Amino acid sequence: MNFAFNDEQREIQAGAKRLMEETAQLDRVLEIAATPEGFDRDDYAQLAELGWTGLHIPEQHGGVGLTYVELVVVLEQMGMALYPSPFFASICMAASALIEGAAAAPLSDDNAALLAAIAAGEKTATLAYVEPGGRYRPPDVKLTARADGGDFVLDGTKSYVVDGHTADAIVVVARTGEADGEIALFAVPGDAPGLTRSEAHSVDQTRKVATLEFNGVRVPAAAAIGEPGNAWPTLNSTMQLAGVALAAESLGAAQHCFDTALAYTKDRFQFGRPISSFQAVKHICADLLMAVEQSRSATYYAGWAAAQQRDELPVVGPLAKAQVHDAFWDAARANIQLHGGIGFTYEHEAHYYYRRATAARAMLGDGDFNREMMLQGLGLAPA
Amino acid sequence: MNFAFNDEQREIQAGAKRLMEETAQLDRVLEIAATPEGFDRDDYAQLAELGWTGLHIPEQHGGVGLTYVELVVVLEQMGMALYPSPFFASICMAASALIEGAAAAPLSDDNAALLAAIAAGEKTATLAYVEPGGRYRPPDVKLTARADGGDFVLDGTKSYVVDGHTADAIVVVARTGEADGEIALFAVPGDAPGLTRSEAHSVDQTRKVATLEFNGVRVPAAAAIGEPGNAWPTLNSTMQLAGVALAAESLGAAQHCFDTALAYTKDRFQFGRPISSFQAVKHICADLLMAVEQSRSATYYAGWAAAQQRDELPVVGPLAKAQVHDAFWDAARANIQLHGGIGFTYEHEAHYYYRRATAARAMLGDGDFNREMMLQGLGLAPA
Amino acid sequence: MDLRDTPAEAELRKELRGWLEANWREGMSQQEWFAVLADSGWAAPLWPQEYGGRGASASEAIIFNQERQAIGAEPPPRGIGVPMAGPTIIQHGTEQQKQRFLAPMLRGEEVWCQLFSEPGAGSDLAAIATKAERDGDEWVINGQKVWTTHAQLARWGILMARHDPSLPKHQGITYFICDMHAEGVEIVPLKEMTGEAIFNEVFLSDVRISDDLRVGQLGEGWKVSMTTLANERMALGLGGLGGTAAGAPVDLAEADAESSLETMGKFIARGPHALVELTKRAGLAEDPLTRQRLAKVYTMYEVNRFTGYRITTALMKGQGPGVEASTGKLAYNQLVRAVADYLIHLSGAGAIGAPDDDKLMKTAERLNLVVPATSIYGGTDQIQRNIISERVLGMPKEPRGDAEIPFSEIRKGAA
Amino acid sequence: MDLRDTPAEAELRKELRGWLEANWREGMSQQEWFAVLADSGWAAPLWPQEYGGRGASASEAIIFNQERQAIGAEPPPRGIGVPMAGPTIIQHGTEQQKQRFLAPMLRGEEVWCQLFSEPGAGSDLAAIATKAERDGDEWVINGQKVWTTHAQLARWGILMARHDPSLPKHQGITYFICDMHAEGVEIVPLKEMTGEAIFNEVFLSDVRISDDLRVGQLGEGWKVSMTTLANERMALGLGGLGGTAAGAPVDLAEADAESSLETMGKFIARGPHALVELTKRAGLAEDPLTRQRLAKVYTMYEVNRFTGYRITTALMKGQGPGVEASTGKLAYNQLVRAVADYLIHLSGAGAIGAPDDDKLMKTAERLNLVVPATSIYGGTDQIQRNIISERVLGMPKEPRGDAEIPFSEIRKGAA
Repeated sequence: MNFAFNDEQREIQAGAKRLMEETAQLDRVLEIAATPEGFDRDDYAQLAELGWTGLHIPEQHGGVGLTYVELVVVLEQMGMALYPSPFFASICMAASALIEGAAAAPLSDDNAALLAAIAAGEKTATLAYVEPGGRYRPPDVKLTARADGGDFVLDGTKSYVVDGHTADAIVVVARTGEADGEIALFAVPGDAPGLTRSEAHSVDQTRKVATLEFNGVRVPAAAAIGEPGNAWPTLNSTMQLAGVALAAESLGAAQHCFDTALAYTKDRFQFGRPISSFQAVKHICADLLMAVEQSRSATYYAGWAAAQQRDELPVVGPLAKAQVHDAFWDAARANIQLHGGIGFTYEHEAHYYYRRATAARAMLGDGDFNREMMLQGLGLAPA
Repeated sequence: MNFAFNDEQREIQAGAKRLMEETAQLDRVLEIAATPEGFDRDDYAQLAELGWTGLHIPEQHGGVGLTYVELVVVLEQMGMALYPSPFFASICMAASALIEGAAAAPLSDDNAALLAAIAAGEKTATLAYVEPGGRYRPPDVKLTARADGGDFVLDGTKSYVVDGHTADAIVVVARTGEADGEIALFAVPGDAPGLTRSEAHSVDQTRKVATLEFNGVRVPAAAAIGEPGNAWPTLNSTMQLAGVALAAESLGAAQHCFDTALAYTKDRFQFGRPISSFQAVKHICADLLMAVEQSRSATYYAGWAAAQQRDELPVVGPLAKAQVHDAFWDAARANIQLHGGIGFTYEHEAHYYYRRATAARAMLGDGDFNREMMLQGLGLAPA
Repeated sequence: MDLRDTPAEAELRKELRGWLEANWREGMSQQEWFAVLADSGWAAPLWPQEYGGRGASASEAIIFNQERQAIGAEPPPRGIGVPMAGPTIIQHGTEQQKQRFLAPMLRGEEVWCQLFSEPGAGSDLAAIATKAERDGDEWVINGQKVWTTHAQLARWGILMARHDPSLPKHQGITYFICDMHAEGVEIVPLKEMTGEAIFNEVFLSDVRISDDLRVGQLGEGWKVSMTTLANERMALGLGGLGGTAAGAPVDLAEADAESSLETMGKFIARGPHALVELTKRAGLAEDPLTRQRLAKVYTMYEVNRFTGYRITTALMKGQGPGVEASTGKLAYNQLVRAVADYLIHLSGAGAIGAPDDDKLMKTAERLNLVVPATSIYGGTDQIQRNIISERVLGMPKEPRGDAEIPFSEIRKGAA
Repeated sequence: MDLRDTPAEAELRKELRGWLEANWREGMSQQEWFAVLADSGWAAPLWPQEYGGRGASASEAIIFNQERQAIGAEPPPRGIGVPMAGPTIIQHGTEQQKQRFLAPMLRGEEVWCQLFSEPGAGSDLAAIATKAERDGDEWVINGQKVWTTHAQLARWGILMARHDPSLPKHQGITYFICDMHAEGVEIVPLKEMTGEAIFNEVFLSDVRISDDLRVGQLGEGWKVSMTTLANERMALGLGGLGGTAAGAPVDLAEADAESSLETMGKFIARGPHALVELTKRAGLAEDPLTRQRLAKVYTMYEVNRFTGYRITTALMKGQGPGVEASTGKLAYNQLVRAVADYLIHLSGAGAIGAPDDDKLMKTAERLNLVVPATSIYGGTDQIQRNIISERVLGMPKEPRGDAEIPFSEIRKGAA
């Protein structure tokens, strides 16, 4: 038994840490995040060169064929730096949807080519699920896919599509019938006629989201991932995998908040003592350590389940999503509080992490939602 | 506006404090609680002499005709001392049921006589609602009242009937039909044929509860309080009033826990300092002060609503029940924790308060239940 | 115990309502209204008449305020002048200072700001390092202040400065009134995490202050500042205890308020009914988890309201507020955090980024970004708990090494 | 990262399973089994062979333990001997002490108890006042100890006593092995709030201890005790990290366990699946509020399990446990509190008093009465947070006035 990273994983970790030190210092992160695209294409090409865009994608689909554990390793470092990149959207949402879909029904040539292009970092993609005012539940999918000849015609709106304004392809969640589970996934080109994309406001300034309007967007049947009308299981496992990925990012961000706060308490003197010598501060830090370390355990285990222990994923995926985001939230809040006034200024980095914590907690469903999903994963059906 | 006690109320408060000092020191409380009856009949006679058994009972029913506020004043002092007495059961549950019932339909002569006897302290009574494994919701009332000639025949079991093994009369909640609301209240003599009563185990050693078995207990129609089959509103407002009374007792108990803990932290030295000088201890105490004072505000306001502002009672009654018992629970826990090892011994008084907190929190429904009731009181119907 | 008016109160209420209806009219300018209030003494009813107050009882002041709100008349000049600087000058200032400063303060003609906090003196306010050096009849001030509200608008500032660093920290401080138009006063807006700049940094470079503008004796600055801060805590604590207008229409106009702090204050002032209404609109009124959350926040509002009645009662009786008032700021912070979290809950995925046209989500977003400030400004939650435990509960101060040595020898770390 | 056995581990597991199946049989007496374990070195696999251990790797020890549990064989002698007193004697004892005490400890022939805490020395363990006065080759011990488990069964106790009150508190302490059968040792059961007497008070009146039974040098008692306490914290922390037998039958036999502490340990060891099962039985599996509570407790169990894998991995690699292990006791306490609260929730009105025939409610009641102890014994939660912040996070100790003055001059308050 070895619940620690192996040599290869540690090497990837060291590489990711190095890359973040070189390319993701906060001022550069903010500069990139302020551009219309919200990421740097050369940086993304570098990720592809390192093989990270194909890390968990099977070799037959053009990937490196490693596991979700390696992905978790990279994501944790990215989250620590609030690294602005379509990596999460493209690799951890869209590619996962294609891989999961391939398990349900063979990928069409177009979709296989898309997955290979994602793996190679040549294209970026994303997943469009939630809709205005909606939540991550089957009845909230209102965007319709109407069969028309051999094609499907899509109508509706998607919100908070991560990096959706720049993605070369959108995996869109659509409804094919009235019943809750009548769901389909289609891969739609970003420049499809009838698709209007606009960057939307996000409280998180280091991750872009977009609103996508589908007005009679026509896609061939070959755009479907899995079986149209029956793609709920594919979407479900994609969401579980995406939850683990987001947890990994947020674990890194939470760790960063904690480390920063702890260091500051040792430097900051009040009443002639470092504030780290006050019990109130010490006890907050001890509790944060526990929360962050528990989050680490949950995330790594969920990564392992995603890689090797798939029957546990429906439980530990949502578990990790909920646990880590509670801890990240606490750490981001405490980071500001322990900094005092300076932590509330715009110039200080603390608020960028708090913003990320706010958005990441809501993204893919909040704690209540993920805990409910976890119980359903345990086989406990709701009323 | 005067949200403070008036002179008369302060006098009652001082009297109650004095009586508790004289008759309710902890060793005597435990002695009395260990007797089979669980209370001292001379003590109870003294309450009657002071007029407290009739405090909030209208003069036309033999009471003193004061308000719920005066009752709250007395109960707070009783709770502080864990005073063992059928006062809560008889005055705050049974008498309230009769008074509330009288508002729905005139009391029968028997019931009017019972209420007068309760007011005079000549008889004790109680309310029997919850059943084995049940909760405080309409469908959980399974004890049946079958009309038979002019009589009703009662069959079923009641649990956790406060001072039910000694009460001269039992106000019992019974079901007259299948629908949720088809509920009746009957005043049943404690020695009615077919009624078997036995003291039941309670974690709270200073308040007795009993299990009551009704096997074909026959009562005349005149035993009914309010209109049989239509007594849900009477039961509902009785429960709200009882909740305020229990909150008042528990407020006193919570205050006592806090005071005791605070005093101990000033006496106990560790690391060459009183432990009250440690921030961890100070901050726990500051938070407890806030919780206890907020509970005081809620309880007093609920008492005022019970007395004068009846339209707010369905909201602030359950609000006070939930708020105070959360605070009492925290205070009872913290009291043990701040005492350290000694607080965990049987000889120390802390556990008696913790036991009371455990039982009182569950009695009349827990926090979740009362918060739900509160929303219904606000007119927000559940799904 | 009776929350209704006594006959005397009802009489007074009628009279004051009459006065208000006669003197206030919709559409009058703020300046006009302030003048009416100042002339009548209602701008600061509790102040002595000789300084422009009414010498009124607390009871009168409270009823006046209730009636003023009831008819929708604007409050007297806010900011730190009347509530904080004024009482300090009345208690510690010279007669000359009272004559010079109080009247324009009451009329809102001169705005005041507070020059206390410094980068190195936050929780530990007595650690201020701004220097005051004597030069004849004047003082020369050098240093940096932060978290100053309304610095640009202010004509005067109340200032704590260190006149002697060789004295123990609390003893070397003197309290001044600083002319914000004086040479050497530089005001730099301080952008907060909300993206707004409610606060300012104030740089003081060789600013000259006449000794006439010293408040209290040399070295009494800490003691004088206690008056200011006690009034501040009271104001912050009472802020959350306003009447709750159950059933008031919920149009969420506060989402458009100029600053997030204002948004917060206005939203909280609506009371818990607004949350009930918004829960219905979000379609979550039947969701059991939402109901529990709602009930918990509702309870916080209500216990604060009830506690407010206890405090008001004490004030109306002319007593100081009791222990229940000491936790006011902590309770308010707890409430606003819970409200922000609840609105985030109602927003669902909308918490990622509030659409401009959704005022509920917009309010949620603004509150969420501003609440971290509440547990910091005016003394962190940790400092509040220290104050409560030491001053109210009589728990001993922690042993400390900085109180009795010269200020200059105390260890100082990061700003 | 791979939670499955490596080929070498699988091989070892097979071998150890074989040994266990050959050596353990259902129905053998505890004494026989302890002898087998001691003879083979498996009673304390990590100890050196010369002292009766196996000198095994952590990996071997862990796999042995897993396989032992899997076939249902009893554990080696528990109590404080093997886990706490043994390692302390091995690290700090004389050769003579090792030869005398370790073998019977491993065979379970001699039970050990711990004589550390005193009424005036709880969180502040170094405040012990029990006196050790030298008399020739002997020491004369006088004082009172509390919270001693198994004192009646114990043949030996590890004892901290003060040999010189004129020295600063940490320097005047010496560590002894105390003969529990010696004259002057009086054991009084201490009734706890559960109504049981798991612990004892031990009164020591002129108890004579030969200087041979001193562990470590004069004045080194505090240092020696650190070895004991580090082993205790490890044991308490790891206690909650056992394997979770998902799907194990839930018969709630632990409601009948002798002590509430045992009830707690056994119930927690069943893992979260038991809660799922009980939720169904209580008819609350579809209640949304219950579901959220359940999911939260379930999560606590699972994160502890996952953290356990991290610790096990570190131990199997022969590394010391990392930071994740330091919060083990705090996490365990958090878990048991949550479990007790959850069972109370499931009990409904049954929390008023569990009927004798309802094992769920009975378990709830026992757990509820014993959980307040968990955040006190072995160091309160507050002390745990101090230890974590100071030793793991490198945060400075608080300034203190008691560490450098003679023990006799330190202020002492209520016991």
